[in-house]
Amino acid sequence: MSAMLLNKEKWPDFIGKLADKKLWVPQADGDAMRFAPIAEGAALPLEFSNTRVPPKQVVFPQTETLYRFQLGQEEMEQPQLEEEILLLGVRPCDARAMEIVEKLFRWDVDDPYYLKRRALTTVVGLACNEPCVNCFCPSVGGGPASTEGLDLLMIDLGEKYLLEPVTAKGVDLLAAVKEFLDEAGTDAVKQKEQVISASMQKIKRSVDTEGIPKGLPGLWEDSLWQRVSASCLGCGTCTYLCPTCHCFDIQDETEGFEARRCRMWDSCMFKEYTLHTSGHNTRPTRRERTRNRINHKYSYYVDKFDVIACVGCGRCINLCPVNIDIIEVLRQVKEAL
Amino acid sequence: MSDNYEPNIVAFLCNWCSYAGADLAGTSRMQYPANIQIIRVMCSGRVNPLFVMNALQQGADGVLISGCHIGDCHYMEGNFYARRRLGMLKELMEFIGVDSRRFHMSWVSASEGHKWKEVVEKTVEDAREAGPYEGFRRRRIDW
Amino acid sequence: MEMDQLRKTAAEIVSRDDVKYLIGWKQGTFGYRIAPSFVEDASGAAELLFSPLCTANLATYLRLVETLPVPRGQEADTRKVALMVKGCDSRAVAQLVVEKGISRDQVVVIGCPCPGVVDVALLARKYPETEIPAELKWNGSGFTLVRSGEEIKLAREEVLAEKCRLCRYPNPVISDIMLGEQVIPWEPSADSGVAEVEKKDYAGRWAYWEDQFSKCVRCYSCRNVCPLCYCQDCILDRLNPTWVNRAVNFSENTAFHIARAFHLVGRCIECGECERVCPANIPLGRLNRKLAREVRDKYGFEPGADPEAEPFQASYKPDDPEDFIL
Amino acid sequence: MTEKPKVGVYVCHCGINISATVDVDAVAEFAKKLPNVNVARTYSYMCSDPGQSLIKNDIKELGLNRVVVASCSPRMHEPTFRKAIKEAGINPYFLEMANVREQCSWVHEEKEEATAKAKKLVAASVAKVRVLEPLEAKEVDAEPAALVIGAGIAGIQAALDIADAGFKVYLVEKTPSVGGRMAQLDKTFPTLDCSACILTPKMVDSANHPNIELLSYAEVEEIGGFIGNFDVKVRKKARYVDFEKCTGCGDCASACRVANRFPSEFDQGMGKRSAIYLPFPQAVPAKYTIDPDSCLFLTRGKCGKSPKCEEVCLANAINFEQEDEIVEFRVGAVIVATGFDAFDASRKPEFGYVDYPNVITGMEMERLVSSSGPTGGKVTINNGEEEIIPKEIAFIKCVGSRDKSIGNEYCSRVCCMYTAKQAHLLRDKIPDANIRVYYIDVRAFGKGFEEFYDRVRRENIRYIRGNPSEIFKRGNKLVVKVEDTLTSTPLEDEVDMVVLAVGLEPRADMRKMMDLLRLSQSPDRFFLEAHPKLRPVDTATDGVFLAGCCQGPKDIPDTVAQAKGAASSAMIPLARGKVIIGAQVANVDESTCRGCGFCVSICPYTAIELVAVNRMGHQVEVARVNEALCKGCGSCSPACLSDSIQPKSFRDRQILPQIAALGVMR
Repeated sequence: MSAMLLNKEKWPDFIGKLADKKLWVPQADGDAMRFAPIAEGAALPLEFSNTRVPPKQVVFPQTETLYRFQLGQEEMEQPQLEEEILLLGVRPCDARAMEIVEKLFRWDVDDPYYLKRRALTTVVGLACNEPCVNCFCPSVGGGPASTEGLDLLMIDLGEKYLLEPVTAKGVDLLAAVKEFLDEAGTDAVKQKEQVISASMQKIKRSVDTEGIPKGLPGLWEDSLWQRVSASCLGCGTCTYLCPTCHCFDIQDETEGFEARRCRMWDSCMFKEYTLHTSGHNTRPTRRERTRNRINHKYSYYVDKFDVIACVGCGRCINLCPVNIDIIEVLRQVKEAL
Repeated sequence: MSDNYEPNIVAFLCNWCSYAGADLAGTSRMQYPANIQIIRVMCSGRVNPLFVMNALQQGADGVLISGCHIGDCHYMEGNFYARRRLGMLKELMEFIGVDSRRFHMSWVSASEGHKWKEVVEKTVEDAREAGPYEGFRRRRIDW
Repeated sequence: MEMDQLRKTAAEIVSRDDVKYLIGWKQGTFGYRIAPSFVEDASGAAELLFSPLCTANLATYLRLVETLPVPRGQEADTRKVALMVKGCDSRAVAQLVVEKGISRDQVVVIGCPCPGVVDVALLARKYPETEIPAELKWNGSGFTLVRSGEEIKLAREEVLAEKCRLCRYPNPVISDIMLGEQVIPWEPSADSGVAEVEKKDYAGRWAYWEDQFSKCVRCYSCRNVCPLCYCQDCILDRLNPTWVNRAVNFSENTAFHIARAFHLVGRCIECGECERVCPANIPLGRLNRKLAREVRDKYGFEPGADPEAEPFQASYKPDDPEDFIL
Repeated sequence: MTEKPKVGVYVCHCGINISATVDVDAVAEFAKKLPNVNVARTYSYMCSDPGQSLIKNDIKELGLNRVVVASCSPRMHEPTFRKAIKEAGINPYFLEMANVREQCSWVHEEKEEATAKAKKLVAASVAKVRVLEPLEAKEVDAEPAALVIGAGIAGIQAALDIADAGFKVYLVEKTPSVGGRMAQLDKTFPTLDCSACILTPKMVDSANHPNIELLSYAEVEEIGGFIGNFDVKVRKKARYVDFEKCTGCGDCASACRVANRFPSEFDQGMGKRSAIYLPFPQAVPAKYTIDPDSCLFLTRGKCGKSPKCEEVCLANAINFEQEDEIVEFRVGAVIVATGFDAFDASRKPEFGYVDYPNVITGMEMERLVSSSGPTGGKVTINNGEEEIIPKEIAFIKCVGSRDKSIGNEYCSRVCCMYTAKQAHLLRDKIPDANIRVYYIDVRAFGKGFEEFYDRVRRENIRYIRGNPSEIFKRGNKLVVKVEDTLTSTPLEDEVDMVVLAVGLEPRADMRKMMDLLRLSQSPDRFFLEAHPKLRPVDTATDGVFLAGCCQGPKDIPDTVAQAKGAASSAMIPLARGKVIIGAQVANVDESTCRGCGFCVSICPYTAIELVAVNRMGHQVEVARVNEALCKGCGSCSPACLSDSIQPKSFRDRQILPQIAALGVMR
């Protein structure tokens, strides 16, 4: 199926038709946005650049119980994963991030939890008309209308959405709601190009990644790491809000004599991340942790999967409480090379 | 709220006064509700206020802390600290919406078996009125 | 305060043999952002500034720096740290002295009397941030925003941070060097945020906080930014015993926030940093301020007001309130 | 320690005390399913020999390493079961008791409810016992010496007993002479022995005993340490008289330029003394002391051309250069025998004590009737106009006792009898006097007391029930305004003299002793004993004992008995030569301690101090616990934000599983 048009007035009918899946849509939360299961008939908000917590939380929940058991007993019980999910309004950068992260979860051994959820999820993107002040997706291989990781891309054309299927899932989805759609003409495609090119113009910040993946390991002892990490609080904001960060921890948690084994997000910015039982910490200070975060995204991941594990969404810059700005860090890296 | 709701109360008692007072209530065969379970500590000053949080999270519908009367502390000052700490915890818990009827503190001496009985009755009755605690109960998390 | 004076003073301080570095504020990389700056030489001193955008409480860095093993044959670096503080920040230093988190002679306190800083998020909503760093100045009655060569006058009330509306300590309570004139304290406004929660019934309060705590991603920025949360091993990171499970859900998050707030009873100096840094927009300040108010009103204690005080959590008064005791 | 827990659970029937209300078999069956529980049994009396053997056999045969006993209160049988499991070879602290009798079967009737609760209590005990730690009680050497503070009859007696047993005693007395209040008394009730006659030999013994080091005119400045090892610092005040040289001849006192100008403390201000003085003729030590507040030379720097005392002292004992001396020593036990203050009668202004010279207190009466007193035993009184022999005499009892309005709710226990005694003595001295006693109640409870009271009444001494409201002057008489409450008759009784039977009060300076020794007050403000019935001479501070009226009003025989009790208790650690330190004490994880000192401020026993340690090359301070001082209360622990200080056996990680078990078990 080719690109289609959806009149915004028909939005409630459109999502009503898709209600057999669990729908997650960005919703206002005070001044910010968050993905949350949608109430019936709610509109898709448009006046936002992106959610604070990326939609990775839907396919890679922050906490996931793997199984439950009783202390001193052998039996265990696993949760059933069956519900189909429809993620609506995902920004192209976040969808790209899912694609990037999936490489990790398919590497070595397949991660059944991530892959199962990913398979159950249909991702409908929303192209960016108004990028945020710190967006730099074009510098790292993305763009305001990138389709990587998406099943369907929506472009806001004012009164209408342009819907472009990307995968078979996207085609199926369009087929299911065909009755509310109109064929998109060349006008619509032209309009889309204008919108996207205007959007590109609004992206002011950029990174020159040339040489960084190869050069980073050589800067291991460079003074820049001390400089850029001095003000770091060691919190998990940058990593938890990063759409490509995917580290997790596994814990057995008990209540009385009952227990569950869970996995939950972890952050390489935390002291405990590399703390050994002996008390030794292989990354004893924020300097090593900051260095690792940048190296992992811009060097190790490139080595292993040939892609930078940063999609330029700008969240870590927007939300770092102490203005540790990855663009500035990379500028200093470049300078030091 | 289920009709056959019986509140589950966790109590922290100091060894020297309140625990002994509760023993005395037993020796005197006073009858009181079975909803209360006692954890013995050496002094009410030992009670970390976060025990209360933990109890509510893990299944208590009410919490009671009991120590020696002011001036009678076996360790002289422990109950003064307990009073300050738990007074502040109460402010915090009420502010986040934990009904004050779920949280009691009392001074019961080793000779006040009857007072212990009254304290238990009041604590259980209040927790009963407040209903089953849901709040941030860990059990509300399914998976 | 004149920036020249600040930079000159800072340059003198960092040139001293007994000073390791100076922690101050400098312009950030975009918009209204200010970055903490660790100044070791004159060139760093030249970047320092003090403006209504300097919200961060730098006192947190006094204890944030990791202590690495001293290599064999070397001495530990015991030089002083110089620190720029606003009124609220200075209370953190005083409270740290009270609880021996730092010794008073290990820090050179540079006091900056503060007419009030802005709520950057609020400012950004009215005048969106751009990729170019902007400048904000006090102008006597309010603020002047300078960006792209344009000057915009802002009324004080329009963008003043909430903590500043409630502020009772605009002037540093301790300092070694005071920069600029003392400001005249203003009448603090009523704490509407706390009142909004207090007017609800128990069910309403819990509904409110459950919603808030559900948003928490447990990034620990509130804890890490707090100048008074500086345990080497936080009990909330421990696994034996486990006070709070690592699982992230409203139940554990609530326990986390209760424990965090409770550990700050009689210690929180109301700098508002926890709320400012929260990526989930949880109004943590309300929790802390409520308790700070009770400590003040019912127990007559004000943390960080007196570096000689007895710590609230390690003292009692014979007539402490006990109306709640059966 | 990494050994996997193997728990045995033992549910006691306690005859039918438990099993009538709790289904003990169901509890045992339930317990078997709890994690790490290897065996669960019931038995009729777990504390009996066969019951204990059951546990011991299981420990040996099944290799149990943890035991839960569900029975009576741990306050009852914890020591029993600790001992039992220790005998079977496991650490005695690997025991947890579930109190299913006092706090379950005895207080609940419904069997189902009680059984359910018992199960929860057992689950909580299992949860805790799994994570308990092995502990060792430690012993430290005890110094075979004692400190006795106060050398009244209580202190003297205690010191003599301990010294006789062969231990060194340091006897510290604040005033220049030993003897205390008893030395001031004339006769003792009800036997009418001469107080001085029975006391003086003991005073002399206390100074001459080879094992007693008497430190008179001295005060305790500091006491550190703990039972077995108290470090004491005593200030010996300057007497300005060389103790070795003074022969006690008294030439100095007669020669003193301000001779007999100052009220004698011993004579209750009714007699006079010089600036250099011996408190009373039988004083021990019989050494003169210059009162720095009244000596001309010491107050003004000048006393005529040269001080008279110096001129007349043939022994050259006067030394104005003398300074206070600090003496330091170590003792294993301390006895506090600091006595009391007589109630200050001016606090009852309605009785005119301040206004009328013929209103006197009982203590003054003691001196007045004493043949060694200021009048040589002749009872005369100034009625404001002239010195007369009083013929109309009224005693008023309960002055400053049993009186809520001045904050003394207690009975002073001695006033009834000393009033009877004084009335009797007055009857002897002034046979034609009219003597009446105004009383609220007469309490004659001791040995020979009632008989004595009866005898006094038969000596034509009238007991009138009434509490006088006022005393005022009319002509040269005092009028006692009172209602005879037996006949409901208001009286205005005209008398020549009123004796106020003042009660006993805690010493005004007791706060210092409380701070020195971490003692508390009971509601009557006297020192608090460890237990009112079973540990009446002990205090909450181990190794510190109470004797005499500092613990509460007492007569002489009770004081002596308590002194002997305190002496014998104090001798326990001295005789053993060792003291056992509790095992359940606080413990600091120095690697996480942040050195804030909250625990140091909180500890009521000063058992915690901050010490400098080297942490990876950095000097940091951390808390350290003196296990001998720590009582294991655990008050420090909730204030420790990093949870670094924890009481052993009551650690957070041992209590939290209990909470979880109680919460989760349904």
